[in-house]
Amino acid sequence: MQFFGQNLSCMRGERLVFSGLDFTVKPGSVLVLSGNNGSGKTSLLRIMAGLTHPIAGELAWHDGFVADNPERHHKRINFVGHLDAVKAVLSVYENLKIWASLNGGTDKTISVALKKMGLEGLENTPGQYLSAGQKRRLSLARLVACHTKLWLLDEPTIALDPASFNALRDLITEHRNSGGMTIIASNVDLKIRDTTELNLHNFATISEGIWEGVG
Amino acid sequence: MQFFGQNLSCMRGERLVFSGLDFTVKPGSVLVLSGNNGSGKTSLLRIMAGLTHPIAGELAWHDGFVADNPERHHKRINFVGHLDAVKAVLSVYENLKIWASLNGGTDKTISVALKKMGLEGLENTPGQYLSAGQKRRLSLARLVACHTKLWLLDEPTIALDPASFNALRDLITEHRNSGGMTIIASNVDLKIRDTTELNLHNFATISEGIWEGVG
Amino acid sequence: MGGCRVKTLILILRSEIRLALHQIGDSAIIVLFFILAAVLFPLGIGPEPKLLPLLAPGVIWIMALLAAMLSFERLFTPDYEDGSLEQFAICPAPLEIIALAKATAHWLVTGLPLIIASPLIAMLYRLPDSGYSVLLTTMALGTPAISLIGTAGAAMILGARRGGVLLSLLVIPLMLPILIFGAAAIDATVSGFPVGQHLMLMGGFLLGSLVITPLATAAALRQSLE
Amino acid sequence: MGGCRVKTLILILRSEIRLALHQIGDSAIIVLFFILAAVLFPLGIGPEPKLLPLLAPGVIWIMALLAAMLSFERLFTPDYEDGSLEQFAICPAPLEIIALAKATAHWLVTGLPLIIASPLIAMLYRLPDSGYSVLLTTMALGTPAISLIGTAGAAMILGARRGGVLLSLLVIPLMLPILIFGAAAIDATVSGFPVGQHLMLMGGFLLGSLVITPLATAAALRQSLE
Amino acid sequence: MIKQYANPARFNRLAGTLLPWLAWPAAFLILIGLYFGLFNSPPDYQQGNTVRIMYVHVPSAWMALFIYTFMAVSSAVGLIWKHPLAHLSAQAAAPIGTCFTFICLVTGSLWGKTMWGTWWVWDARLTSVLILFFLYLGFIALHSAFDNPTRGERSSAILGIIGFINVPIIKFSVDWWNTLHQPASVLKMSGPTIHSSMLTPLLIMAVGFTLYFFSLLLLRMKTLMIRRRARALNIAHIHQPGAE
Ligand code: HEM
Ligand SMILES: Nc1ncnc2c1ncn2[C@@H]1O[C@H](COP(=O)(O)OP(=O)(O)OP(=O)(O)O)[C@@H](O)[C@H]1O
Ligand SMILES: Nc1ncnc2c1ncn2[C@@H]1O[C@H](COP(=O)(O)OP(=O)(O)OP(=O)(O)O)[C@@H](O)[C@H]1O
Ligand SMILES: [Mg+2]
Ligand SMILES: [Mg+2]
Repeated sequence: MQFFGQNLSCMRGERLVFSGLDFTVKPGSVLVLSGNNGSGKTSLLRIMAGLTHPIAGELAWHDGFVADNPERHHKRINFVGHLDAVKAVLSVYENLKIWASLNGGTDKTISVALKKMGLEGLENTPGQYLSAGQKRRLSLARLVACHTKLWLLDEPTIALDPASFNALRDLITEHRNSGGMTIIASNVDLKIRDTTELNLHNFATISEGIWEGVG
Repeated sequence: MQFFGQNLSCMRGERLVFSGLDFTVKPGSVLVLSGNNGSGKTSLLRIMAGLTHPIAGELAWHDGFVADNPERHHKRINFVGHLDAVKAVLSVYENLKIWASLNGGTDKTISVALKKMGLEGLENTPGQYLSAGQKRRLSLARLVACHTKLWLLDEPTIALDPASFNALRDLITEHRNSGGMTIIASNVDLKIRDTTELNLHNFATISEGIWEGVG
Repeated sequence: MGGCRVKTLILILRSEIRLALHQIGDSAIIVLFFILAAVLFPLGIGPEPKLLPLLAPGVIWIMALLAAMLSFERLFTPDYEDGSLEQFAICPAPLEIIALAKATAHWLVTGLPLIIASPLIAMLYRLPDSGYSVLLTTMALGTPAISLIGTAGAAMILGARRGGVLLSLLVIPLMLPILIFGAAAIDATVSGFPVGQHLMLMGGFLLGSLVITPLATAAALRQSLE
Repeated sequence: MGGCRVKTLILILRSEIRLALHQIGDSAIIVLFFILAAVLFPLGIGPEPKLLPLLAPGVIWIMALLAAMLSFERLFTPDYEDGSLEQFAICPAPLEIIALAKATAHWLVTGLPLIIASPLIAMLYRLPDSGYSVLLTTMALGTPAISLIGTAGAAMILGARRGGVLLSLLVIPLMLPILIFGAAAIDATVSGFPVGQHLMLMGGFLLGSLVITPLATAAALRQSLE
Repeated sequence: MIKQYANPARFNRLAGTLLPWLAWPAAFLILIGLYFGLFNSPPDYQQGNTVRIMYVHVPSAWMALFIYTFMAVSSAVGLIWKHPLAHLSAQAAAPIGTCFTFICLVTGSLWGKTMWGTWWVWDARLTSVLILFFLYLGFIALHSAFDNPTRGERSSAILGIIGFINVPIIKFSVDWWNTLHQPASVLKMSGPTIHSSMLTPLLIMAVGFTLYFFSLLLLRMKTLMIRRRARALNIAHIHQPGAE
């Protein structure tokens, strides 16, 4: 089992952000995407999630291309982006329940998730009453509530206090120990051992994009 | 010249978040607000900016209460919150220009600001093409574009890459050296020397609020 | 596979309806708006008792359209802005199902109350008794189509940030047939003409939108996340 | 001090207009709805040539009012959601000025196109020639008041779950006098009666809203940030 | 003094004590008023027995205006002094005012059908009362449209204050415009111009309605306060800091 990308190129707006990028993640490994602001970490992560499409290159699992079977890919991933997907009127429990039930989570995994992210006691609190860090924790709780092979995390530590930061680190360690894969875009050092780094800076291209040479 | 608060209490929804809080900032000092997620850092910062009102207590400058002359207070502060106030269709330059011209900034301070936050070359890029960190830098550029006495920063390092992180630190150091005051709510260690810490945990209260004893 | 999709549909529908129930007052607001807007005509035109019944079909249909238009804006924007849309896009259920669930929920919250309120307005305008059954039938055929088309439009508006503002101009013209046939059918029945053809056209239109719009909506949603 | 405020007003106005020009499609929707709804109306009634001129004043005013409703929702929400509103609230210029600038920009982008489109609809409805000048005068007096009141309403619903429909429910009752006098003035002039009193009432209403609504808008904006 | 009773718990107790002293007299006065109005007062020389609608129509019209005024004042107090009880009283009064306005509209229509031969005319008085009705509904709708109760009450308070403009318009519409509706004969500067055999039951009804309003108001405020407390208790534990 492995997840890899070959010769990926990404275009945002009219600009070529990176090109010729390859990567591979194996069970138990943690891949950290680094690079300056604007180097394309978020873009790459969204490509991996299947939200955006690369203008060139392919994403694949050991058993086939993502493009050929996007539903299978979606069953295997969990994505925590900048936005928390927390509904103001629904309670913490109800919020988690929506995503868990769509992705095959159960009541049991939900309660484990709430516990691991320190949200017990807040189950019945409406989303609107949460602080920035509490929302983020709820968003991270999805990782536990619906179990998947591959986690895609975009700056997951934003707004977390030190205790939750450690909780997240433990979560990732546990995930990798059970053979899960993790890809993290972060500017903050997560203090996880044995990570592979992918510096997007190395794939940056200065290009005028497809309109090059026109006019 | 100093800015201080006395006996501040804050209520969010129906809950008393903190009470009896005092603080003082003097020229050249940096006050760091710390505390767990949900302890009220953001709430306190918004009170200081005059966006929210405390249910008890007073904010004041050496020369009078904030409540008596809010416009003077607004002339003295700069607030960078969670939201970046970046308009998708306006260019980086135009975005900065709006806030600068409303707060007495000039074309010159704008270009200095863009330079300090590493945004040169992006002047004509529309806001929608910016990455998370670039948006944040644009939002921080306001600090330089319009010069004020007091900076209020809510988790300013979110999404910044190491280079910008350093740029921000230099900015704050420069600001304090020229007699400015800074108040920062952050869960991340900013590595600035000689800061005063205010842990909101110490002012936490469990209270039923005003409806106690009804029914 | 099919069974699994129906399950997803029901899941999302349930969560949408739960959200709507938290906001049950919203349906009441739509009905109130509908009535308020209908009251405008006698105010503007002068309440000539002979004129009002003539206006009834047109007014009811325009107001239903407008009430719906006003509610589409909020259909996907909250999901888009809070990140729920991303999560929908990467959950194993296809976006088409989610689009269909959204349209159904919208119809339950907006279309159904409009249908229920329409006889009231017809009464205010003194629509002849013979018109009521056709009024209800056309509303029942027309409002789901409005919800479906509007859902597609709402999804396109999300992507419009990327430059395609004009797309949203398409929605109104697309709904035009509903309005024309809906009003014409009521008119016809009141004047004693047969309405079968009108109703069949409306039914066909509804079926057509049921097939096409979920695809269009899903495509637009996907596009909005790129 | 005063000069400084005028400068602020102009500054914000300029940036608002620049933003509006980037999103010119939004005003197009409003004018399109105005025209479509007005065109559609005769379809619902059957185009009896005698009836149409009678309806003209009322229909023009009602459709203008309703079309404006489509535009208020987006007046402050983007600023609210991207944090610009916070920045406006803490910049040294008072929020009242910002409210006024927003209303002015809204009028330029929405009210003005509606005024320009109104003779077109009057022509469709065969409004007698004598009515046009009064039509334009009432539109010129009424649309700014609509913009002002709508701005206040838009500020009140920031953060509410239901946008446009709720907003309309709040502001239409407050705008009814405009509709009533606007339509009555055109009616009167076509029938050969004097219209001075109607126009004066409309002018008074405009002045009143010019004084009150910026205060209300600013208050509502301030508390939306709490 | 005001501060003292504006404490929710104390106010709650006070309301409990006051309630029976308001509710019973209200019921009593309304019964008496109805008896006098319906059986023991002269028929009008013009209108005959239909005039008896007046004993419900007029007091409910007054209440509609009075309650809106009450709401606007409460809203202003709430916004200026930020006292939650003021907002609460506006919130509690709104549905009651809506009902009285509705009764005024319905009885007016019934009366209009017999007197003017039509349920409804678009004259200034009638239209402005209809606007009042929509303003009440708008107030309630706005209040409940927010997830955050504080936002809801402040926003609707602003609407309540703006909408107050309509109250004098209703009151003086009969003088300012040529309307079909009857001008004031009781509440006017020069004193009432109505015979005492009609005036007395009218006033009894008016006092009865007022007391009825205040008892309902207190009752609703008590309920709302308890609901608020339940919510407050529900979220009081949010502060239990999470992951440590
Ligand atoms: C739906 C229709 C009607 C509405 C909305 C309405 C509304 C009102 C209102 C708001 C008042 C209180 C005015 C004040 O305090 O000065 C009032 C009073 C009154 N109305 Fe009506 N009314 C309606 C129909 C009628 C009709 C048909 C009649 C009888 C012909 C009538 C007779 C009166 C009388 C006698 C008063 C008392 C005036 C006074 O003595 O102060 N109303 N109405
Ligand atoms: N809009 C709101 N309505 C009601 N309560 C709120 C609201 N926002 C926050 N709260 C509550 O107020 C408390 C303080 O929130 P605040 O956002 O100030 O915390 P914080 O210290 O900034 O936390 P974080 O580190 O997560 O950003 C939290 O417990 C939260 O539940
Ligand atoms: N919606 C968009 N449209 C067009 N271009 C975009 C868009 N979003 C980002 N870009 C551009 O693509 C590049 C990569 O952006 P991306 O968000 O992937 O960077 P990032 O590495 O995540 O940066 P950060 O550390 O700031 O989050 C940036 O240079 C940015 O200007
Ligand atoms: Mg990023
Ligand atoms: Mg915070």
